[in-house]
Amino acid sequence: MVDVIKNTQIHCTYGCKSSKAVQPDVAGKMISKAKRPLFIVGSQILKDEELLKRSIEIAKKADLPVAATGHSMSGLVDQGINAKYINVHALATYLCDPNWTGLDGSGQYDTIVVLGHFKYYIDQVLSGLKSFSKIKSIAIEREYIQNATMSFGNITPAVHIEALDELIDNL
Amino acid sequence: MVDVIKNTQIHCTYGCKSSKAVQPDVAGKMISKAKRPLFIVGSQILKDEELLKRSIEIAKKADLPVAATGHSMSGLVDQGINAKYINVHALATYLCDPNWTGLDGSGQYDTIVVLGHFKYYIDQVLSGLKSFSKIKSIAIEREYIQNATMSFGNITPAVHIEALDELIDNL
Amino acid sequence: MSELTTGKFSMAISDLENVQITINNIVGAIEKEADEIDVEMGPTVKPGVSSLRDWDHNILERYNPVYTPMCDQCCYCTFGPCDLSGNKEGACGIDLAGHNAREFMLRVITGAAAHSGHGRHLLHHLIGLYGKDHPLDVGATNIIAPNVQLVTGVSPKTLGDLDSVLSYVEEQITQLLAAVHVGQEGASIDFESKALHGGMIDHVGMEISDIAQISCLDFPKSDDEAPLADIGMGCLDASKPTLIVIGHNVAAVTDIIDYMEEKGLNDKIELGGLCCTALDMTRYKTGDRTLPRAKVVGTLAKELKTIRSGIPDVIIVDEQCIRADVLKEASKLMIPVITTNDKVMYGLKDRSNDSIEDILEDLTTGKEKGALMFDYVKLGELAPRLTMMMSEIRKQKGIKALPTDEELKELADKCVHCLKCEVACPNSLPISEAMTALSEGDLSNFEVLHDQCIACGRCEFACPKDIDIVNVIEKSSQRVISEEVGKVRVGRGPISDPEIREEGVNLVLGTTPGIVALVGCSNYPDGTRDLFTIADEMLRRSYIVVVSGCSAMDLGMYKGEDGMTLYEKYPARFKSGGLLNTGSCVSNAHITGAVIKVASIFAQKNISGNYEEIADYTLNRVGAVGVAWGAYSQKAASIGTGCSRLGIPVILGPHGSKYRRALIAKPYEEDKWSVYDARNGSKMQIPAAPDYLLTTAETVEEMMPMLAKSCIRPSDNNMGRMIKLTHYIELSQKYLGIMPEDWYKFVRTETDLPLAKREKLLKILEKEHGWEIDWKRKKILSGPAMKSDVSAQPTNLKRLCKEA
Amino acid sequence: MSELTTGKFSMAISDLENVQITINNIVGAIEKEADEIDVEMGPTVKPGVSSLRDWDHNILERYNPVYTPMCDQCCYCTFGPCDLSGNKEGACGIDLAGHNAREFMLRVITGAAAHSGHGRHLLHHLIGLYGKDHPLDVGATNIIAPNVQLVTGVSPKTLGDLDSVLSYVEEQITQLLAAVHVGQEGASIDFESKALHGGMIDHVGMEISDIAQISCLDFPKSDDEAPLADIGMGCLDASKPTLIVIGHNVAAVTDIIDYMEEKGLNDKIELGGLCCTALDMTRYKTGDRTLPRAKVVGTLAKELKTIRSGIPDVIIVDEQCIRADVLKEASKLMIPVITTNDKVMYGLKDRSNDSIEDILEDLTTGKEKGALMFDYVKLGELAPRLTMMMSEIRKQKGIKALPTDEELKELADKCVHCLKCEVACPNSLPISEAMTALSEGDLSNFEVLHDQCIACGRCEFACPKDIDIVNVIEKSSQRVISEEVGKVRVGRGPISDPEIREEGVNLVLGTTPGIVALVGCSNYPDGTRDLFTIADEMLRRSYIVVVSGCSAMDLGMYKGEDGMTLYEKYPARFKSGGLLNTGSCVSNAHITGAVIKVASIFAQKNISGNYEEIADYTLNRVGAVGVAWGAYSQKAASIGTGCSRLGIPVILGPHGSKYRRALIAKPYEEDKWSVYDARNGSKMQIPAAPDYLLTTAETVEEMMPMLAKSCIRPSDNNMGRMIKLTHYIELSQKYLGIMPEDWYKFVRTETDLPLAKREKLLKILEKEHGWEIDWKRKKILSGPAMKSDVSAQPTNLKRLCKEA
Repeated sequence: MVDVIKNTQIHCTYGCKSSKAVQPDVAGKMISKAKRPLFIVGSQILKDEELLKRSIEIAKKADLPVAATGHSMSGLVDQGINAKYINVHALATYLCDPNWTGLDGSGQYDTIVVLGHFKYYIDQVLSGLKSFSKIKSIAIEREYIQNATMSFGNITPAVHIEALDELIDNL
Repeated sequence: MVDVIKNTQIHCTYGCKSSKAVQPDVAGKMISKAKRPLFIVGSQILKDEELLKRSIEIAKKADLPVAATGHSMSGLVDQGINAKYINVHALATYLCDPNWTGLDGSGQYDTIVVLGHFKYYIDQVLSGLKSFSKIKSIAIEREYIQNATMSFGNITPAVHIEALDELIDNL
Repeated sequence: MSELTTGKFSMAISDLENVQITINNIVGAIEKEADEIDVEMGPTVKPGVSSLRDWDHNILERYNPVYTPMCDQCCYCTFGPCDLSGNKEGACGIDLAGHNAREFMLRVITGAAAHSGHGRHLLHHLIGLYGKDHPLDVGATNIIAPNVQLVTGVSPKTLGDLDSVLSYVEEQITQLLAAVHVGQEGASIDFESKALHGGMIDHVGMEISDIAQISCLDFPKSDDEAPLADIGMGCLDASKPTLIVIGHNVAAVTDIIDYMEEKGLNDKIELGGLCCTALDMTRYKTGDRTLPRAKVVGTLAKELKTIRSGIPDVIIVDEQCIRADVLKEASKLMIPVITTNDKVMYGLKDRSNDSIEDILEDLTTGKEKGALMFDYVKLGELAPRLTMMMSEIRKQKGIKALPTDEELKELADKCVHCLKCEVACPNSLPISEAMTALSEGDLSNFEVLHDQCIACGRCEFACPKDIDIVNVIEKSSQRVISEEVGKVRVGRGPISDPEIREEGVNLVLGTTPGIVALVGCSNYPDGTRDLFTIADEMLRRSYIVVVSGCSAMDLGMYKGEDGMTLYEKYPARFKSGGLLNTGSCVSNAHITGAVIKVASIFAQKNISGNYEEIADYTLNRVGAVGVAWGAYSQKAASIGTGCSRLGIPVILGPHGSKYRRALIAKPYEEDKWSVYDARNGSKMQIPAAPDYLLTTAETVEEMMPMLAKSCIRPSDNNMGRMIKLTHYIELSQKYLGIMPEDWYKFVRTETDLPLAKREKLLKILEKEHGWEIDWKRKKILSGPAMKSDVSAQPTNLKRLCKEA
Repeated sequence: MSELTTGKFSMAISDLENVQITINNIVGAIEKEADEIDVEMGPTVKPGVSSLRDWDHNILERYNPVYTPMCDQCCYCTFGPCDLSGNKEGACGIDLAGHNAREFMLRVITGAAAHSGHGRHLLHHLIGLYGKDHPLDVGATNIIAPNVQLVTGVSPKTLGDLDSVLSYVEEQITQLLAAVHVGQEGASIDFESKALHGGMIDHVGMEISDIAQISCLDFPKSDDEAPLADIGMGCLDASKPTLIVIGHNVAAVTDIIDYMEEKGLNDKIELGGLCCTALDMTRYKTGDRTLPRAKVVGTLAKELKTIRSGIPDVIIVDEQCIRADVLKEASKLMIPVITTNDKVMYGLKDRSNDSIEDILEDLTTGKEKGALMFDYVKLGELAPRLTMMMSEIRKQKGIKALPTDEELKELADKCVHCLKCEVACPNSLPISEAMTALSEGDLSNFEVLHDQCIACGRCEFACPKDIDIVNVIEKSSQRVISEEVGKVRVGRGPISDPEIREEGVNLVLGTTPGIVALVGCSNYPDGTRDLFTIADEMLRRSYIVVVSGCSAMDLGMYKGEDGMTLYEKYPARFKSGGLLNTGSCVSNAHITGAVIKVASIFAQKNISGNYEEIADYTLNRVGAVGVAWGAYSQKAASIGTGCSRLGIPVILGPHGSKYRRALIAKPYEEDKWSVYDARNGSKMQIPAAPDYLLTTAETVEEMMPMLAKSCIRPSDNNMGRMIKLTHYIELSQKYLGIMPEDWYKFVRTETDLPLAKREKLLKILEKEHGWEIDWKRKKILSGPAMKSDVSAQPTNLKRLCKEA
């Protein structure tokens, strides 16, 4: 098993409440079990083909609707997944609104999974969700995302890919 | 063994660097091993006779010089220990000064042990030491002191007394 | 042009023939004129941010800035958050020391802005009512505004004169706030200088606020026999319709008092106040020593408790020190809230232009939870009428506030003793134990906690069982609360010139052992009673005790064994053994004002624009010490920092460490403890006291000897030093059980020694410190580090020395 | 009294016979006079904190404050730290939303204070040199100060007129800072209103700063052919003695330039600047289009790199955006630092009153690391002379800065690839990989990082091997740096009235697709080149691109395929396809100024004290959007927030999320997307654009279609809508690979559709959205939610409606 939960403590910079470090197998199972999940994929997936591939695979295998933020959409079109472009800051706003019916009109989400974002940006965006919503967030980035509910730690790109593969196995 | 390291995470309120939770036996051994230790005893020991007793016992058994802060001195006079009154805020200032020669003129300290303080006050005082000195601080309070180098967690008064006894056994 | 003054003037046109005038220059001309009128003008008239920097660096050389960060990161800009732990640099290059100095400075100017923002509001309001030419009158003094004059060189005579001084204050605050911006100051020492500047400016802002209201609202004017007011939660008559006012700015309330008086409602409505508005309500129209119209409920710490009691029928808030959840809490109990100041608006609809009837309709039906009202005349009528109506309505609806006895027991039984409340409690109060006792029917633990609890409510958010812990404390303490009935002296305003003239010499020579100013807020480490203990002890020892704001209130809550409050027992005069309440938070300026006046009146120093010299005089010769035992607010940081620059040491309670920065000297750095003798520029050793300018103490007991030591000054004559040393030694023995270690360092000659103990002390000096004693004449032959020379003129400033 | 104006006036004494004058009233009278002179005065002349609250609540109803806290606790007062996570309340009763609104407000007023504090310094300096009566002249305009006039009703004519406006600004900032104090505002919505007030005030402060310096220092005055200046680290001639100036306030530097010119040193000394002082140095004395005397090195992101290069022989700093470690870093390389402003003093000795020779002695011998100098005439001589001397000395001493090639390799080999640097890096840059490549002799990774790296230095503090990573990046990128030679248009100042007259109609009808203002700092997510990409794209599409400050600099660093910078390629005129640099950070006021002038000149709206109406006009009719892609500072937050209140949407780069608060609307809340038609007060549906007032974008690619959409306004005519929609669709397809989901929502009629795609789009409308199409006439029969009616007068304000 790959260890992805190291180096979490030193980044406790946002105050009292920090995300729980999570291993890929557990993250995978949690994603599978979510009732109304949303996969939020950022534009950093375009910087690494392996990452892009995994993103698509996760969406497909777990049948996750995808919120394509930034310009990640340009890598996700015509890939046979249910992806829609949305600005991530706006998305987080809507996610805090119980009246929002989601990208597909079927209602608010209960779990979000984030991948492919700038660390600092997704951390900020999630800080809003952490404080003003009850949505569970699972960060499967290669950096520790303190404001997620659960997060991988700080790992190398190579370990990250390995971890995502393990996660996919557990979907 | 008494568990004194629970409830540490939720008090990570001072930023990036938090104290390490420590068990009483380990703390005891560390105190014994210190080259130039100082036992900083606050006035809260006067609120509980059991605590006062343990304070004196620790000072005696480990032969620790005592900085009696607040009005703790009134409980420490004529107890056969080497205690001197000093204001804890001033003390912390001197502790950050490499030129200070200590309460006895023999030079700066390397390890301090704190007991009997208001949680918030000692946490502040230690935040200065944490940032501006290399002195190691061991908090054996019944509250988790985030800015110490090592600290007990948040425990009940009864468990605290038990823990101090265990610490004393390990001196 | 001789008629030109800074106030109103009439021009004889003939004088001005053939003169071209540019408006801005007229104003300039007048300022110059003012300068000329004054005999002498010091070097720093309206000092800028750097003008007094040399003085700051001078005192900071001895009094080291000590940082105890609240957080080891910075999150000011989008480079961050930056981890500065271990004094690392952040992305902009600032290190933890620099950032903390900046953080402290920001607290200081926030406090200064609160006071001067208050002053601006008040001044605008009062000028609107009384005109710019309304004369300033604060009692028997030639120095109406010592802080204003010291800093700006202006001797204001009218309300209008305060306007430009306030603009100066606002300019300085803006300059200081600018320096908070990322990429400005890089050196902590210069952030310190800026903080000191902000503190100084704060006293100007406070002074303006208070002299404006004293002059217009018939407050006591330097009155040493101001009346007494009722204080305490217990003094509210809950059977009457109750109107509660919370905040710091009396502007909105005067119209209510007037309306009630006019309509004969004084006996029909209970009018109570929390925080400084309460104090200023008692000052309103008591210049003639008639009894105050309003009752004082207490400080910020009583706000939540007062609301939770359900007693208020209407709440008015103005500004400062108001709990942010007043509207939320009040609404739960159907208490309408009226906001009256743009600093606190709670999102409420502005009803200033609506008819009173419409507003009454909306509030009594609960359609609106409150209203924003800037029209104070309208408010004057609205508030009392609404109170009468709400009282009826709330009675009819049977609004239930605190739990019943049964419910109380149930709540206690619900407790699972997880300790989360205690961890959340800012004072780590033993709630869990008290719950156990309560379950067994014993209220006493909670009765004790009631005094220690500041009713912040953090425990309730922490409780996994949703126990309303504040309610539990309050309900359990009903007996104690009903006995909270005390007296507070109505704020007297400034110290008069005759008082200074009488007492100045005693202070400078030390024969009056010192001034102890108990100021600041109600965030006490161990309950409000501590204040009584301090004042009682120091008054018995003939110190002058000056109080203001929250401290003035809490001090009045306790009675001695004789059943009297200290206010009833000690004279309100500025003299040895006097207990003076200057007034509300902004009245703190009269305490520094008194010190400035000592230099002016007793020592005949010019004070106009002469800050450095006066501060130097204070530091070296005036034995005054401030105590902000319950300091919580940024205003307290600001007031204290103003004292630091002026050379007055201040001790804070342990919570004060959370201001992040103290100024602490090192007695062991012996070269730091000398000054010049202004007579000839020679160096002279001085005692290491005060050994801080801003510090904290752990307990009241620890602070007692600190207070005595802090009043020791180089200028003490032998009698003075003897008196001060006696108190230092006695207080140390009484509260710490020991002789102070350093007592001998303050001895210059045998006559400095306490008479009763002289022989014994001489023996110790000989034996333990190796001093030579002539036992026959009982004289010290050698040993002291300092000489005794009452005519020496100690100063930190070389420029003031004759041969320099 | 007809001669009374707000400016200079001469009184004929005979006119005044038998008149009693109270000085303060004269000033009052003049203000009134000013009011009367203006044809019309709006309802909010010098608005207080709550005066525009209704407008704020109006826009906040649609544009929700969105909080993304940087920290879930509060540490303002000594009750704290309080855990507010999960929106809990702290000890004072404030919750996380309230606290974050307050935190944001504090950032805004910090920025506003920085600008207006700068303005105060500058104004004081310039009045000292040129007098209060010096006329304001900013070029061809009747509205010299649109922001000042809009907010305060004052039309300033002289330097002196700016003085009282600045006092108003300082009063407002103090009032807002007061509200930061604990126990003040309890509702986040009213902190929002206060933040918006602070943002508005900021534009007044900025405007004052810039029009003062334009009027006095021979800057270009609304010049659409201002010259070009050299920019880039590569343009410094390291062989010459080099004097580098860092900061934002040109006051201190003008004397240096004058001295150098007078002594013929222009060719002998390399004078370069970093940050806005650099920009303003290039504006100095270029009003006649002569070439600038100074070179621009770059933004804040180049400060550490410039120092580390060892090239500067002397560094002068003034204020704002200066790394806090300049003195520390410079000292290591024997570069003396001169501070010149009380906002940044670095603890250095004040040498203002010392002789130049003494100072030269102390600095050249290294006895002092730097000096504080407030005497700018002295500085003018000191700095160039010191530069010449230090150049010699530093050469002789063989000061070594960057590592040699060998050392570089050694440094790379030392790396243990622990990733700590990457974790510390604000942009998570792949340093570890680059080290590996470097070890193998490949510099290219670091060359790429050089553009992305903001040289903050956090990595170096994190490195367990003490590798000077910034030096490694810089040394590795010497080739790239040497090629950093670009051109930047010298700041032109305001947009002239003729330009507005010409372009206003196109903007309001949409036929010029929009104004894109690229402003703010250099904290880019992915390097400086992004700015070029944005501007290039938008200019090709005939948007007006306006730039200022850091953005203006970085934009000039890149060349297109034709080898030209965009400045060289596009006209500097306010017209479709124009690229305008207004100037430095304070010149941002000219961008809002231009928008205000559109309302004034094109729509003939009164602007004096008429804020709400103009903001409403802007929001509904002027297709302008701000981009602060590298926003890092509190000033950027403040500028952006001023835009928010004025109805101009602003997009920040992803780092901007760390300002903690955005204003984001919900397009799915359909009831929020309607306004009144001022012709009759009826409601009209409007497109959901802009759908934010302040938000962030993840990447430049994402932002491109956002920009186009953000310029869509209800007032677009069909041609205008068609043009805007075309760009929206094309940019979405180009950068996201898809048609935007909501494109059809902006279609009111077939003529709104892009001509080239009309048929195809009509088909989609029919098929996917169920619209009815008359295929014969190619007309839409039903479907659109909105009507197309160019004569409609969309407004959010009921009071402006005729039948309201």
